[in-house]
Amino acid sequence: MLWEVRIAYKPGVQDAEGESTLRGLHALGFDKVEEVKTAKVFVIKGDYTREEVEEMCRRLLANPVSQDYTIAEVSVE
Amino acid sequence: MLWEVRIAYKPGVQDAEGESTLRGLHALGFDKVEEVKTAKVFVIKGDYTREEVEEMCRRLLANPVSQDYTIAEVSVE
Amino acid sequence: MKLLQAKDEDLIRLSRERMLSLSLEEMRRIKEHYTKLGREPTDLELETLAQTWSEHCVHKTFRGIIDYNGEVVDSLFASTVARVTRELNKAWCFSVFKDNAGIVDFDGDLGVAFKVETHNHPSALEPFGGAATGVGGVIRDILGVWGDPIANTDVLCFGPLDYPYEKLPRGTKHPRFIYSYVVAGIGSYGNNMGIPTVNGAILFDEGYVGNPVVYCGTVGLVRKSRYKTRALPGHVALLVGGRTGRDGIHGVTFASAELHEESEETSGSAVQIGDPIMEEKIKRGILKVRDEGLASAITDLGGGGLSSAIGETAEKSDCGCVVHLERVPLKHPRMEPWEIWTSESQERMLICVPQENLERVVDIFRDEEVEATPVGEFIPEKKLYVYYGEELVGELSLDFMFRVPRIRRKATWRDPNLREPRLKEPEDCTPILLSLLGMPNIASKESIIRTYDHEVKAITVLKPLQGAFCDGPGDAAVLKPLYDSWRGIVISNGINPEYGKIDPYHMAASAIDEAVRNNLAVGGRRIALLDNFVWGNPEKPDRLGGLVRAAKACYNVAKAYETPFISGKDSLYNESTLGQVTSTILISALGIIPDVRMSVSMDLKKPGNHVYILGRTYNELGGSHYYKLYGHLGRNVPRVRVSEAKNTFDALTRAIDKGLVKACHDLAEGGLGVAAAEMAFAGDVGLRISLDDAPKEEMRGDAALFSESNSRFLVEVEKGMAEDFEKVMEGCILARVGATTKEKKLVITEGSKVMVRAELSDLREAWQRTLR
Amino acid sequence: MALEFCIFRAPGTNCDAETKHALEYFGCRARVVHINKLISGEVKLSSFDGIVIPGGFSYGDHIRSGAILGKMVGERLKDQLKEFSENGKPILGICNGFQVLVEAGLLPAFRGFSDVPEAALGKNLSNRFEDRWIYLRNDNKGKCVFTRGLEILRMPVNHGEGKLILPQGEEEKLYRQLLENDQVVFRYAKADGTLALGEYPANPNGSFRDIAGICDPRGTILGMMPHPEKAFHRITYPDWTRTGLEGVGDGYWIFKNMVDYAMTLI
Ligand SMILES: Nc1ncnc2c1ncn2[C@@H]1O[C@H](COP(=O)(O)OP(=O)(O)O)[C@@H](O)[C@H]1O
Ligand SMILES: [Mg+2]
Repeated sequence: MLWEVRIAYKPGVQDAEGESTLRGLHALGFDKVEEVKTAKVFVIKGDYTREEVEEMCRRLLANPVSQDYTIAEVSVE
Repeated sequence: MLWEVRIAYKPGVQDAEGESTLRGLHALGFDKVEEVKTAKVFVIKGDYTREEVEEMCRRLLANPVSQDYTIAEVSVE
Repeated sequence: MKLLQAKDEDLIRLSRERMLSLSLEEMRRIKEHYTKLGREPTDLELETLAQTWSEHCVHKTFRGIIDYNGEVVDSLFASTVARVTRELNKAWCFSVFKDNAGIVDFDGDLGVAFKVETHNHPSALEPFGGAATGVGGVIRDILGVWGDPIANTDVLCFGPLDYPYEKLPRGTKHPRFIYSYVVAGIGSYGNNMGIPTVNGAILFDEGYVGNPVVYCGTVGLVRKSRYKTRALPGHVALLVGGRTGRDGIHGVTFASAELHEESEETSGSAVQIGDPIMEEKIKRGILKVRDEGLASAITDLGGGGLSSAIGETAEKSDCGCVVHLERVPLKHPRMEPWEIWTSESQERMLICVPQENLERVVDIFRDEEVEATPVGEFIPEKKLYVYYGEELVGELSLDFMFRVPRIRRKATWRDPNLREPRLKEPEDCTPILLSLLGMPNIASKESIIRTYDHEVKAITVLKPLQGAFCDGPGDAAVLKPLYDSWRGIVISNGINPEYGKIDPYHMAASAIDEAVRNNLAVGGRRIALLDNFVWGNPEKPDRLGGLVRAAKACYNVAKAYETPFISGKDSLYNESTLGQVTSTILISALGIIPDVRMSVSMDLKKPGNHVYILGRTYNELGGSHYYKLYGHLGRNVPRVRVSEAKNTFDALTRAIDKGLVKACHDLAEGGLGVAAAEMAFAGDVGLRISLDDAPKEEMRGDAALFSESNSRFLVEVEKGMAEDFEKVMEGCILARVGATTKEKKLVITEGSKVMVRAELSDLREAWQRTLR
Repeated sequence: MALEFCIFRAPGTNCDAETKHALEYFGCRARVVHINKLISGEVKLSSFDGIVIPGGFSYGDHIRSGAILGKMVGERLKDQLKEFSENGKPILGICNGFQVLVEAGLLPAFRGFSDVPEAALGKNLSNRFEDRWIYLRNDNKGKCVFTRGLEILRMPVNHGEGKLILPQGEEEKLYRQLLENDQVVFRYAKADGTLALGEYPANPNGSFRDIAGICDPRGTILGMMPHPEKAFHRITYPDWTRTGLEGVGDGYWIFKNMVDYAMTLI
């Protein structure tokens, strides 16, 4: 099975990388960009249930205090 | 408009973070995980066309030697 | 706010609901004040008072009145820590206790500033961000004395990494999670800002599962002639740095309360990630403003945000301030005025600037891509007028604000009535030594240390890892901050929470001894200290009793060692659903060395040299790692014998200055056995030691080998120099106990009995394996 | 007349002070210039005799290490840099500076400056930032103006993304090209000068063919991950208490060569 976990900062928590990317895009002339937010994706291959993947998030991949995570099952290409 | 750019390593390029996440999951007892791949997502808000976002990828967001990118338009929530 | 009519229950409820962490007495005091004024307080005023009177900001406990076992302690701070400094009255103490960091003389117009902070609660909830902003915060303390931050230290305490998941209460993160993200957070901030992390320690104990401890310290260089700390009426209050957001609201009051199951949900606003690059830019701007002499005062925005920064600056400058909150650049639209006023968003500083320099200062920050916004103006009247647009949202008299009610607390101390265990005398101590080397508190921290940049700036001349393979555990870091001078700064620390479980007095005494001897071991002297208490809820008499004992030891030992305290911090209320934190005191030491080329590393240098032990070994295995290995605590905790120790210390410095010391390592966790092993494998030089001549109390060989008695060193002396060395050391307790050897083995004997015989490679492997 | 060098800086650059010290040690002038001043044209590169892009975390190393500054340099200063380099003036990129040069298309620059990166400096195999002293072997045959006469050098690496990557499938071809052009400069080695052969920690990041530094086909642009400015004086060596303080540090020679070479141009 292939799971996709996506982790992003909760709204209101500073996303410094998003801010510098915005800065970089502006410097290259893309000055109509209003905002950039970043997220990280882990694609996890393994025979696990959604609950178990959720546990991976809680125990290693994400911090529920500052981050939101979403889990999606993706079809194996 | 809201664009979502996803940057991942090209197949064959080592994903050090994915590998160390794999080790981390194994250490926690998730030993059926076979592989972890990582990707980075930039959610870009701005009035641009897909071609222009593609240009952002070429000019800044991805390094064509090691990374692939995909672009998706997301509906504004 | 409806306060004037409020009954006691209402006051208590209000304090709790608004997360003010104010006691009933304090709420009453506020009510009384506003009754006199004949009006209700605004929410901004109430929040301001809560911040200003919080444990975190004013150290109520340390400055309060304590009934301790029948004795009345009138301000623990004044009667212990500060008293040492006052009585020693050292001319080289340039600024102590009163500012963001302590400052001592260094070289000519240059001074060194040093500050260590804790960031425990934020690190429990968001370990990466909590640790990172801990580093960011203490760096701003240095910027807040116009210092150029040049080095960081970090001392971290976690629960055991193998703690069972099932035992974790809801809302508590696993020690391993906390450990890896804290370490990453510390590294990320220091590395990104280009400040080397040169010294630290990592400890593990069950008592840190619910409440990890994260100490972050920063050393900076100050130009004494540019140390400006007084704003004048008419000067502009300039807010510099990142934007103000809803993050970090109530951080201070959060730090002044216990952690509980819901902390995860309720304190989300206290969580921040930090932006080291922003702080790097601010730093550049500040140093330029300093060097051009453009400002009159500076302070960081830490706990309490603008409210504390402006309030304290006005108070210190004997003036007041008119503030316009609508001018503050915001991250989130529609923030309430009180939120803007008390937000603890990271990477912000307050700079006070005379009108005529304002444009230049704003330009300097613009060049660094940093926003600098005039938000207020200082006035002669000692009051704060806080406006939001036309509306006066707060009017506070500084006299009331800073006349903090003194609390009175009860403290008791009872001897825990521990017993010495009876261990069977081992035939062979080799396996024990190998196990000790692998214990998490002793084991190599190399895998962590290397993720911190300790080279950046090219000033670290004695590094955390030393020896033939650059992997031995150094005692202290030596910095050479100036290109045109050999004068150096020596940074070390001392911490041993295990001893506190027996008696906090001896924990504190031993921590001072350890910090000092680590510093001396590399060649440091003229040592200044920082104290950092991490304790449980001081409203509980038993917690407070231990704290009082620890503080008393600080006075006794530091006074005798002539090492003044220059700054410090206490973090109380470290309690969680798992109970109180292991009471912990960290002592950080800042020494100088006149010529860094004289500094001594801990690795043995070559075969054929003499090895001496300095100091006497006592039968003091209480709290030792040897006992811990077998699950015991014991009773005979190491003492500090100040006059014996002082003798040894002074003589050691003389010997180092004469170039007689080839290698020196202090004896600490694991005692003589561990220190000998570390010196040998770090130098890749064999070592043979006989316990027979070592100065010691009557005791078994295994006890002598692993006792952790204070004030001891192992020293390597060049073959032909024995006589010179012994002459310099005259009057000290010492003995020649061994020699370095070609054969790459550690051999320790007592009489005809071989206690330890091990290959250096096996010892090294045992030490490195645990945390690799 | 004293030579004058330009040291770039951007938000997050943090090795500029020690780099400046290294250059000034030779009696040169060294000016640390903010990238904004270069882009705005307030400061022109043509008046300088050499450029160093020092280490640090420009723009937080966000997106990829050196990417944002790299693109700013590559897109906004390209003409000036082209002219600078065509005049044979030396450009040195250290650590983050190397990453910047690669992202900017100034290295490896097989056929001159390129618009898209022709290589990448990926995450260390360990997935960690690493601070350690390593050995380098100078494998350049003489084209690189920074390393003439040098053999084995010791200095620290301090980075999290230093693994050289060449385009998949073309590695061997491009590698041969690097060799033919004499563009390979430093490789990670052991103390005796034998190659690390990918072995950790001698090769601290898993870099392709142990490569730690490359130059452009002219030999006047050098990018390297290790930090010569941190091995400039013996006192910063990690084991000087054993090996003594005689002589200068190995990093000294790289700056000396740069200065000596720049001298020949005036
Ligand atoms: N968290 C850390 N950060 C930086 N340096 C550390 C850390 N932990 C340990 N060190 C360094 O490693 C060396 C050995 O540490 P430790 O084993 O705790 O020594 P000691 O027994 O002398 O206290 C010291 O130089 C110390 O500064
Ligand atoms: Mg020590």
